[in-house]
Amino acid sequence: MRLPILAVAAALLTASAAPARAAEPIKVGAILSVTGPAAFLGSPEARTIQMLADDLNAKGGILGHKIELIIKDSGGSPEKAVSFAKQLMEEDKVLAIIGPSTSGETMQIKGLCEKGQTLLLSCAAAEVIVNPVAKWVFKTPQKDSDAVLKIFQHMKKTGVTKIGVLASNTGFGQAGKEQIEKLAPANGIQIAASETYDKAATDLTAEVTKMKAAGVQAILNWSIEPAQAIVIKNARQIGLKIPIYQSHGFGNIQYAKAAGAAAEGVIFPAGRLLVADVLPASNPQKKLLEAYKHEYQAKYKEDVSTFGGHGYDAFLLLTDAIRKAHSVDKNKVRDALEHLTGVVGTAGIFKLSPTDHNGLGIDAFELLTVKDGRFAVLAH
Amino acid sequence: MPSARLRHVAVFLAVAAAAQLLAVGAGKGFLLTQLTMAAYYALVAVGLSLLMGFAGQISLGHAAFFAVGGYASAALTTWNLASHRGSGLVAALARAGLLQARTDLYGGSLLTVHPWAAAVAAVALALLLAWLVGIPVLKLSGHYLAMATLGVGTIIGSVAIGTEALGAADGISGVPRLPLAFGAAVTGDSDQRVLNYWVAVAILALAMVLLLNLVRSRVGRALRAIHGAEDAARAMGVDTARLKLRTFVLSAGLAAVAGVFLTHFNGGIGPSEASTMKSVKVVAMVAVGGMGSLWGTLAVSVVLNFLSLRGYFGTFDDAVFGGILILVMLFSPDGVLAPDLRRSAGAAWARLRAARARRRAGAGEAGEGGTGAGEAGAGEARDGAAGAGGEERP
Amino acid sequence: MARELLVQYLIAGLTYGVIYAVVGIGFNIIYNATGIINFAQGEFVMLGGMIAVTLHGFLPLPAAIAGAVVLTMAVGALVEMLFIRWLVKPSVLRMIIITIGVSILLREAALLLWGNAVRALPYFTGNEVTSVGILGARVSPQVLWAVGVCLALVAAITAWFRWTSWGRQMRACAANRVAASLCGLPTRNLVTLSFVLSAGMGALAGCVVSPITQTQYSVGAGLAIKGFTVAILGGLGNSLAAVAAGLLLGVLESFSVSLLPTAYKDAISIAVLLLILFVRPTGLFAARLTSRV
Amino acid sequence: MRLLEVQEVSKRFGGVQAVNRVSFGVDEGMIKAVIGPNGAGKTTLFNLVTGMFTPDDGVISFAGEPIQGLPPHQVAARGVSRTFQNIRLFDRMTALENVMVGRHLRGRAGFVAGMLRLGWTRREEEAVREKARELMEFLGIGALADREATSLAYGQQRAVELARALAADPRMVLLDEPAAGLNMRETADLARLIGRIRERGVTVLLVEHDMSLVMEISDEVAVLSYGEKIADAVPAAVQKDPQVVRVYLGDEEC
Repeated sequence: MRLPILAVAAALLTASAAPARAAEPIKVGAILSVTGPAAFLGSPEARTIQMLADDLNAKGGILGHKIELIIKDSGGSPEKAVSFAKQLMEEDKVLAIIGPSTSGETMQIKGLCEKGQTLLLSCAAAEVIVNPVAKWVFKTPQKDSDAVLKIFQHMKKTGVTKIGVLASNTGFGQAGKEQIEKLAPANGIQIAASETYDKAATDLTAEVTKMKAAGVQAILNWSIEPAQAIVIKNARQIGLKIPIYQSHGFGNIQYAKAAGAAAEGVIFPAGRLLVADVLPASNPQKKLLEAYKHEYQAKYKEDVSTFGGHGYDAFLLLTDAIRKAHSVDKNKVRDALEHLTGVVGTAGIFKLSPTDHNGLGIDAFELLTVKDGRFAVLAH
Repeated sequence: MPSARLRHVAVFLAVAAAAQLLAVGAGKGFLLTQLTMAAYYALVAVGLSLLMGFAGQISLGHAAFFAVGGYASAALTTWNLASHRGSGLVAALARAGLLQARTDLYGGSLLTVHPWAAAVAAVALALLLAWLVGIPVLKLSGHYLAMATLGVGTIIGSVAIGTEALGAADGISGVPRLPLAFGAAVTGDSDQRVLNYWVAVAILALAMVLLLNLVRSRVGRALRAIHGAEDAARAMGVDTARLKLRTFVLSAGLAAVAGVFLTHFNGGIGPSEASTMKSVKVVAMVAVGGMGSLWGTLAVSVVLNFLSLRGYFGTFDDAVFGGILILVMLFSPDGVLAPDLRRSAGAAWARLRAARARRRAGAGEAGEGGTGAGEAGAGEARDGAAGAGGEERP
Repeated sequence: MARELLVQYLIAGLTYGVIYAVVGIGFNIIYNATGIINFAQGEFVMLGGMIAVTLHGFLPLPAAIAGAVVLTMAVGALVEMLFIRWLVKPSVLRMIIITIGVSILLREAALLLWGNAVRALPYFTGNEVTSVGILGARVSPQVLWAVGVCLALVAAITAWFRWTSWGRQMRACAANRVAASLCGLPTRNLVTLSFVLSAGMGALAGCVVSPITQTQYSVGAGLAIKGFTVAILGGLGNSLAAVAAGLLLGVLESFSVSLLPTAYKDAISIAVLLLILFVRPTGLFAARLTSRV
Repeated sequence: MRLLEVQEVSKRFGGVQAVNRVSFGVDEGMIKAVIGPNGAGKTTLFNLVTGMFTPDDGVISFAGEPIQGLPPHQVAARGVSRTFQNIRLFDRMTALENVMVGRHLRGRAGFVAGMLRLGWTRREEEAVREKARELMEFLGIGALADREATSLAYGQQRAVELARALAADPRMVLLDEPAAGLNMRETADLARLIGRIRERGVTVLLVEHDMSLVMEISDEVAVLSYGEKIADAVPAAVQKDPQVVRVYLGDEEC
């Protein structure tokens, strides 16, 4: 009795599935640390790509396919990133994975994506992600080394030669510190003191006192946590009046606000997202940056940050590559991605190649400063 | 009665086999990946269950021993000695077969410590550390013990995240496979997924057999005595300090073994494995599984870890653990699979069956039959792999 | 080391130290009344700061702080009534686990409520760059506020226990709960009161340090570990010893930075504390062990 | 031969001198009682002998060897076993398992052997179980073997404690108020039982308040008052000692 009904049901199912196959959604995975210690990164990234995917789907998707976004919250734990990466590749058979947010997690799954031949568009900064180049692994944030060089250029210009380095004990902090130590000698910079602090630090008076004791001409702090604001405050409070440089991790107005008056005059390299309003109209990024900024802030009622921009760029590069490849075949998309040039993103204008899976140069950075509680382009 | 114990292990293996067949049969073989990971984490919990449930000693830093095993093994197997090929020591190690030449992701040539040599060294290191730490720590009790173990965990975690040789915040990646026989290996490669699932299940089953034996032995009895009344146990000639220390070392060793295997399975390890939250989660799983119930701990640990590793709790991962922890501790402090709870569940089942039987037959005779069936039901509940306990705490 | 640097490190250490001390005393107040170590203690500090920042959106600073303290006290009372009050003779292990669970839940609730944004109250006097000179070192006036308020809190709580009737009752309850209840003291309410008090203390401390340290949903756990360490080191239940231990830990951390890589700051300070604990298992300042069981 | 020899032993807690320069001896095969008013230091003396406390001063020797300062399990290993004034049975264990713990010292199986469940450990377990059962039969509680120990009636719990104390075949057993809480019939049974324990070759040292029991079964009685020994002789002599009579009947506050 039951058998015929089942058969009919099955026939109906296959029948209804058949036309749907033509517009089968493109599955895109994302492993982001939406919560946990790196939530500063993952949370805006997740919101941004969700927003972009919704926009795209509302417009009818891409090549007739909708995007099906599967976001996994790793909480910043590498073992979860590994678990999710396998799940997304083997189970959901995604075309690409956006993320992870931190370089530690990215490095844990770099090999997996390479073996599983799945595109990985990391939102983490460390250079080891794309150097050496792995066939399937890309990243969207600017290079640490370029950020460091941009800062060193300014130091040279202002005659700073002896600096103190502070970095948090995160992948971002440590990768930056490594680049600073590597590039300093060639740029005539002497590192008189170098310290790592806990990412959850709430007071760094002792650390900046150590900088003071070392008699440095400037402090360079490399981190992505709230501690960035604390460093500046503590330094000013112990009466240190020397210039303070920050990394591109300072690219969230929250930190400048948190440091209040102490943030005035802080110098840091960043993409142009934060100063979109004041860019000249001729700037090729201006339109995209303003659009992103206004949409994000209207939708989520929070300030846009450069980290969300990394997610933006990852999504943008992926969809551009699909369009260019005119296919959803992963090999074709990968090949197209590897040869994308002139893509205007939030971090800069991407120029990817088989030897450069990041595609951003030092010109992606602008030196910014804090003036009257707002980000401003540093006057040359 | 060894047969009861072995029967439980057999049920466990049968459930594992059924899970595999169901998963693979339904075309969802990928589920085994996270089951494998969950099994290794369960090994940590089972080891802690021995310490907490039987010896009555809390450890709020147990994840650290998992991390010591994982990190030591990862560090040794990724430390490239190729540039030291000329040195006498390296050459001697190579001759002794303790080194392994391989290539990395980009084709570069590596000379690293052989995974098995590293694994043995890693577990030995964890045992040594647990022993050294355990001597002073286990002299403390109550809140002081909790603080000391928390402190030890924090120190190890902070060394993991602060040491560049251990990859600092990034942890270590690129850990090679741990070769077994006939080309098989402990690895995350999907073509060896089923095999790795069984490796994890086998290790867990072996650990369970050993621990169940131990719990029923002279030593296990003495441990339970320590839990019950330490001064009386000492008066009976039980060297409580020594037993506690050995139990601590044993449970740390199990955690380290899990760390070694999972690190090879994942191909890397990160500092989150040594975090306090991780240790707290292990304690949570032991508590929820029922203090002194090895099977309960195993079941709860596999299920919760599996769900967590699949991202089932989304951004509420920690909240779910916190909630479960409180609910269980408030309403069933002996764990959700505690014997009395199981007994009452069995009794409820029996009543239900009896009532149904009575309704169906409408005679007093059927009522009796129903009770009999109910008892069988309770027996089933006891023997089911998930709920099987009772054995270790008669 | 130059004198001003020495003073600078010392003051930095005292700043950490008073916060640890306040959290440590919070542990002690509850421990004395109940024998429970409340791992959610750090969350009270977090809640104080977060609520005050929110209230400051539409209230003047003193009112916002007062409101935050009162609301956090209410949370403390709620925690006690929901999770502690009705348990009969819970084991140490069970209470450790329950309070850890409470701590996780409070943290996650704060995440839902406020998100992961970092907040801070404005400086009570001056702003982020104001500093005053002390013996050649420069210090933010907020540090003086924090140290001052925390020390005043310690003094007030000590006086309260010694000279008020409620305080004496709580000490009686701590010394012998059964005897206290036999004498007709409302031990149950005294336990609630202990949670309210320590929540209020934590909240106030959270408010005064928030301009310096900033506050975020997740800061509680770290503070709880430090506060717990301090309470244990002083000898559980001994509040003045907790203050001494807190200051010691703070200064230890601060000076360890001057000599050693800061990456291991926590590891070093905790290792030193553990060593002390191994040598003196009942705490650094424990009075001769009496027959109190 | 003196089996236990306590010489000039003192112990102080804070401001209280719990035991002050006490000396006494117990001969092998003897039943000796220690009596005295509450707070006289009897239980402290027991705890000193069994290694629970370390004496501030003095020497305690057992079978000719000094044992003061040894941890309790080592004292137990030399053949000294005990019961507790407030019953200290292991909860969540059956009566039989409690008694089996008492035989811990006679077993060898350690962690590795226990985990591997080697053949000889199974035989050892069987022997321990047999011995425990036999002892429980001897004490008339054989039927209670599989009941949870802490759920038993008070008198039965005392009996389980006694069985546990005897399980390791000690040379001497210290009984801390064995008759406390027993009714008259049970006390009479206990008296016979202690006699039979002695017949098994076990020396008995007991602290007891029940004077009739003490006087009936003891070979010697030592009397403590405020931490000091005031008498030590055969029961008849102690009963007549004026100092003892004063301590018990005279100017007491209680």
